[in-house]
Amino acid sequence: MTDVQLSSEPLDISSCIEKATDPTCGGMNVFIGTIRNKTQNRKVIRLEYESYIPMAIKEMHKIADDIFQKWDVKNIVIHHRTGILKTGDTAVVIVVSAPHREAAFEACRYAIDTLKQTVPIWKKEVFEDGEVWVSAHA
Amino acid sequence: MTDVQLSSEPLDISSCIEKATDPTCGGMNVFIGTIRNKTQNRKVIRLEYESYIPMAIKEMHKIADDIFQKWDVKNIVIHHRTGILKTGDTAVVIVVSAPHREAAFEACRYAIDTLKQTVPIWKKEVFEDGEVWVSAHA
Amino acid sequence: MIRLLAFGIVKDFFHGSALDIELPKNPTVDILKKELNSLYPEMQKLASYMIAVNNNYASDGDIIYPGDEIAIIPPVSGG
Amino acid sequence: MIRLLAFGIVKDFFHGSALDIELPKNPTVDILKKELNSLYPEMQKLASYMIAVNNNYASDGDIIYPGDEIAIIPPVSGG
Repeated sequence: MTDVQLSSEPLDISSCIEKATDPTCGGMNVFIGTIRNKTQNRKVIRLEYESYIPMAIKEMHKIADDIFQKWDVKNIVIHHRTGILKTGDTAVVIVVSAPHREAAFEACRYAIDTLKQTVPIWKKEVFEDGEVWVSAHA
Repeated sequence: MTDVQLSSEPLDISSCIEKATDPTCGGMNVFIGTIRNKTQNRKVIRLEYESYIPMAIKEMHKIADDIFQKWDVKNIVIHHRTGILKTGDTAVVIVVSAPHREAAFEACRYAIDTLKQTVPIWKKEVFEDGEVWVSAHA
Repeated sequence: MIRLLAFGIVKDFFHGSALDIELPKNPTVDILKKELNSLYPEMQKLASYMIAVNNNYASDGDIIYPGDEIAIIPPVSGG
Repeated sequence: MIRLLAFGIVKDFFHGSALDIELPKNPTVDILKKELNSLYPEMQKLASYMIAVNNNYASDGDIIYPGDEIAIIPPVSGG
């Protein structure tokens, strides 16, 4: 089962976990990405996430399809937030359930690593004294 | 922060996650171990978990201490269930939060792998036609 | 005339979320990128950028046909 | 007289959760294991087992003193 969502509403971690719960799965791995209060010692006031929605959904499905090819995994949930986020807000939740834990760990790690490389989502960090599109410049 | 518990009551995943939530942490990794409906194609009716409680608590704290030595991790929650569990019940929840996700993933994986090797908890699988203490014999 | 969708920092370069530019008929992605780099020299200061055609990452040699949805994808930073 | 706490499959061997056995004064863990293997040959069919002294895994050469809490730890299977 694959469940992929972009949402401007707060993410519901419990619901993501519930969706991936499966009696054939002994191991579930969850990654939760949260807004930190600091980046390189500058205080973050807020982050603004935007996305190229149809392509982002497509790329997230590609990640899930790749995982099903590579690992014995049963369920993949990827929910990503958009809009204005503050310290402590959850930006992304990824849940992978599998018969055995090794696959769940490896696939979940692959999912977040790949999401950060391929899914068209951008964040702007807003500081007290300026703002920057993350990773835009080398 | 370390929070280690053995519990005969159902584990509360959301509460484990909440305990490890921290504004200095950008990444949180969660492992949830659940009772599968089958082991090597035999249908599991129930599992019975027992523990040598004071030593189990001590060994779980050792795991957390080792993690703090090895990785830049801020919070570790390890809750393990005891008593009679059925298919779909959660046997263990491990949550690790860290400034960066790599440490959270690696430490969480280390925690469950080590727990399965060192923490004095035993499970007996009860099938329709018999029962077995898991891993007792080579 | 080709409509380019802009995201992230590219919206700042374009002063908007879309831009129409003139290109030869059925250009390759490479031709589009060269034109873009010349119109918006800031593009070359990005760590990298990709072109998406119809919601897929495109290669330099891919041809752009009328009606394709074209987007400029600066370095992504989700998560 | 030393009291041994039993867990998991060892409770089945001992027919109970504790066992008192006679051993020379201040024995090593190794001496305890030999006595145990001889009294309960099933112990040798385990994949392995450890002795815990005062809630810590003990080595063969460790000495057991009066009042120590001794537990027999068959292969663990938590998680």
